[in-house]
Amino acid sequence: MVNPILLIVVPLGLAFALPIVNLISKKIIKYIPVLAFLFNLILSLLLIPKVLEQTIIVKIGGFHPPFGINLFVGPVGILFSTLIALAGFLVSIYALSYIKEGPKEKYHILYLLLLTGATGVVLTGDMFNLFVFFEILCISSYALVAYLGNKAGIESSIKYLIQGSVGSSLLLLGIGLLYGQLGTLNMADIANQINSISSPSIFVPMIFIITGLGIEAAIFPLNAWLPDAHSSAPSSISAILSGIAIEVGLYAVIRVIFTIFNASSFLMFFVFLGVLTLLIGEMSAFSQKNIKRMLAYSSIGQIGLIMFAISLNTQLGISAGFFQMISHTLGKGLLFLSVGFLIYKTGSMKISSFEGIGKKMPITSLLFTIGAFSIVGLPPFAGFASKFMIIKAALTTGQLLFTVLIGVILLGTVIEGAYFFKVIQSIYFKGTTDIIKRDEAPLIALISMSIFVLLIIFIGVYPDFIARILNSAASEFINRIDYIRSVLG
Amino acid sequence: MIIIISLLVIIMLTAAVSAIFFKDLLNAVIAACMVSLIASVLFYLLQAPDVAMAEASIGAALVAAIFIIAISKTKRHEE
Amino acid sequence: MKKIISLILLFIICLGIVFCLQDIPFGAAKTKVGHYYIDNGREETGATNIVTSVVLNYRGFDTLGEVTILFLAAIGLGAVLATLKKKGKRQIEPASLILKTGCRFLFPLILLFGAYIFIHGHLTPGGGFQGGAIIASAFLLVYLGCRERKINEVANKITESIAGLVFIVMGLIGLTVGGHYFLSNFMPKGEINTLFSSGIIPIIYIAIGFKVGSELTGIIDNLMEKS
Amino acid sequence: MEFLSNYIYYIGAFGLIFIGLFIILVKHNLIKVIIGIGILDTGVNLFLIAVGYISKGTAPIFSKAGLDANNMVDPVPQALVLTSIVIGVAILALALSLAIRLYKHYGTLDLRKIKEQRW
Repeated sequence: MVNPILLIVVPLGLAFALPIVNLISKKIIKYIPVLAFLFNLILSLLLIPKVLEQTIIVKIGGFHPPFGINLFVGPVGILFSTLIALAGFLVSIYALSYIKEGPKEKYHILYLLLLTGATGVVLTGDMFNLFVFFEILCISSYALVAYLGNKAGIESSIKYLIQGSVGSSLLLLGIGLLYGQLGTLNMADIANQINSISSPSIFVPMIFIITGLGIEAAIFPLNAWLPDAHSSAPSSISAILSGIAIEVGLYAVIRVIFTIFNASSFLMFFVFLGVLTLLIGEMSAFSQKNIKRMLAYSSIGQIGLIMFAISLNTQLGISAGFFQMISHTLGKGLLFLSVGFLIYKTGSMKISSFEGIGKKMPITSLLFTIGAFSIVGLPPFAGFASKFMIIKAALTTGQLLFTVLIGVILLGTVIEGAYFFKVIQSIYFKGTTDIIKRDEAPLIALISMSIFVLLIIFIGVYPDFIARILNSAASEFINRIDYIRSVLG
Repeated sequence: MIIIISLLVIIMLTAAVSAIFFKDLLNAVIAACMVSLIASVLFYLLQAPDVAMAEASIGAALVAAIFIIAISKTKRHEE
Repeated sequence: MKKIISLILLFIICLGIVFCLQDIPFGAAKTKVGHYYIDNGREETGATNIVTSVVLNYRGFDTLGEVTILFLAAIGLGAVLATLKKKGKRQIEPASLILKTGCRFLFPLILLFGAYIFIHGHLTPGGGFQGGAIIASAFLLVYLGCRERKINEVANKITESIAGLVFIVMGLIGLTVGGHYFLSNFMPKGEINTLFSSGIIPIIYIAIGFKVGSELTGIIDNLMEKS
Repeated sequence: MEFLSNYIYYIGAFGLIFIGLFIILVKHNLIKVIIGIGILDTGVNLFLIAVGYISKGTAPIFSKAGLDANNMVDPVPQALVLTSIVIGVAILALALSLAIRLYKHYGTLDLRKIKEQRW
């Protein structure tokens, strides 16, 4: 009996059980997230072939949609849940050796719930349920950003909390306006009836919902919280926030635009917003002296790139966007994880303090370099394949505008290359030339990071391996009629 | 009936506005709790007794307690 | 300057809402989903309080998320305050006899009222959240009145975890027996409008009552003692 | 009078939303900002309940015989608001604990003076 509901319920149950486990033994709690996400990973991989044949609709409580809540496990949902489980599994292995201070059992509970919330957001088929899982995602990130308890962490957490809670209030207001007009909360049912009401009065709830979700997705004017929050969280959490949380936010935004509101005219605006987000992110990253802030701004740039690809509104464009999300999760996850130990050993986040660390920690530095190459888009890593696919998608549309914008995106990539090269230069080619005693990161962390590297290279060399699921995911967004029909029957 | 409701709404909005202007945070918290309390009366008038109970017990009572604890741990006056 | 810009921004938002509100007349007939719940709620779930049947049965998954959020807040608050350096022990003035006796008298009564509220959640207004909040306010009274008393943190944590697990296990039992749906109401519905009716609803609401009560108590305890 | 009976709840709800957003945008004191978040939440909740109301309706509880099912208010917004209230209290509690920590670090709650990171 393989039921997709277990993807959400098992981590949730383990999180509820963790306080009791902590009373029994303090040593085993850190292995529970590993187990939970190993389970999720296996379950997701088992579900992929089934889902590619036919989407699974899980009716919770046995009530038919729109009267009960349903989970919609389509190609997109299973793609994201696999990605979340994979990143969660690897990062929780890394955290075995990384998290040594603070209230550890609380860290593990919050970590489990953060990823449970993310899984819930990508699988749910109900608007209010989306809001609830979104809140789980947001509140656990607020708490985790403040986990270290230093000045910067508390301050960025407050900043994030204020903006995030305004966003969630706007989201709820939008859902309320939508419910008042249509009388239903099921996404498919809303999508089915959306054409029956006049466009001006649908525009207001749409703006509220997109603004609310966009704060988590860090779309350009709404991303003031991101660099602080991502740079002051523990590095394992930064990897999850950059690799999973903002992409889940972006997923929610595009789900709302494509499936629910069918606002393809709105996408033109999103193309420009995406390019603007890209440029601003990359340019701010270039001027940073703090390595984690630099990586955080680079995430903003990547989100802009993904937005651009998806807003092309073609089969190839959307699948390229999803591909870029996968390569960003792997690449940025690897970068943050390796930087975590670089910072731990040097005791500083300044890029200048990394001079000569390439000799002290050769393996970790090599892993960082591979991650940077993948994000910049050098072959044979995953970033190259995904960026190449985006450029191909933009060129096949044949519109002059997109061709021009590709030039802008390449400019962004050049800036990206410049600042990553600056860091790599100071790691390898600066500092003393004496032979220093090696002081590597713990073995278990190196193993988890190496798996990231293997995946990056594997996907970079064989992009066809995931082509099928990317294609079905793109068609799920394009054929919204199929979505409605498969839910409402 | 409508006059009573209008009066309640006016008092509620006045309390909310006065929460902006009080320099003493304790007063501002009391004003915010008055907003919650009147909102719970309005919920009851809108035929939502479940929500009215939740708002009165959670929104007005416990939130006030948490706020007052927090103010006692920090500073009472806004500068 | 900032005030003027924010006022202009807010007026634009309000204008948009007012525009939208023309399509949502106040007091108009209810919508199809709500109508379905009122018409079929009693037969399908066995609860006379339709709000309860929506909260725990039709939209039970939301409630699971909601309980999780409160749990999350309690844990997150603990994590935020845990690394705080404590300033020695605070001097606690012993409370006067009248206050102590009053607390002792009121405490069980408030607990009983909270329990009444969540046990009768499927029949009358109220339920786990309201009852749990009332229970937490009883503990708040103890904190304020008899200040030298402390709650047992371990017992609080165990109650919280077990109550959460009961919710999940009830859902998983529904997955294995009955209709093979998570959180399906697999128990006999009983006679409508009696205490022992409507299947899993009272059990889950009792679990929620305990969970909310212990979580809110934990929040208050953390705020009072740890900082 | 008719205008009042049609719109008074909406006026209340959006008044609260307006005031809440105004406090969040303009005020510098952190506790005030958190109060603003609370008021904003209350406003959204009031709006949701007002959406579900029908004129001269009764509460959706079959507490005694002879209640007309056609004359009951919509139970769905009430269920949503129950959830929303609890989420609101969770956010407020977390925000206040952060405020206590912030005060311990900086000795002030004025957001203008807290500039470790760039705001």
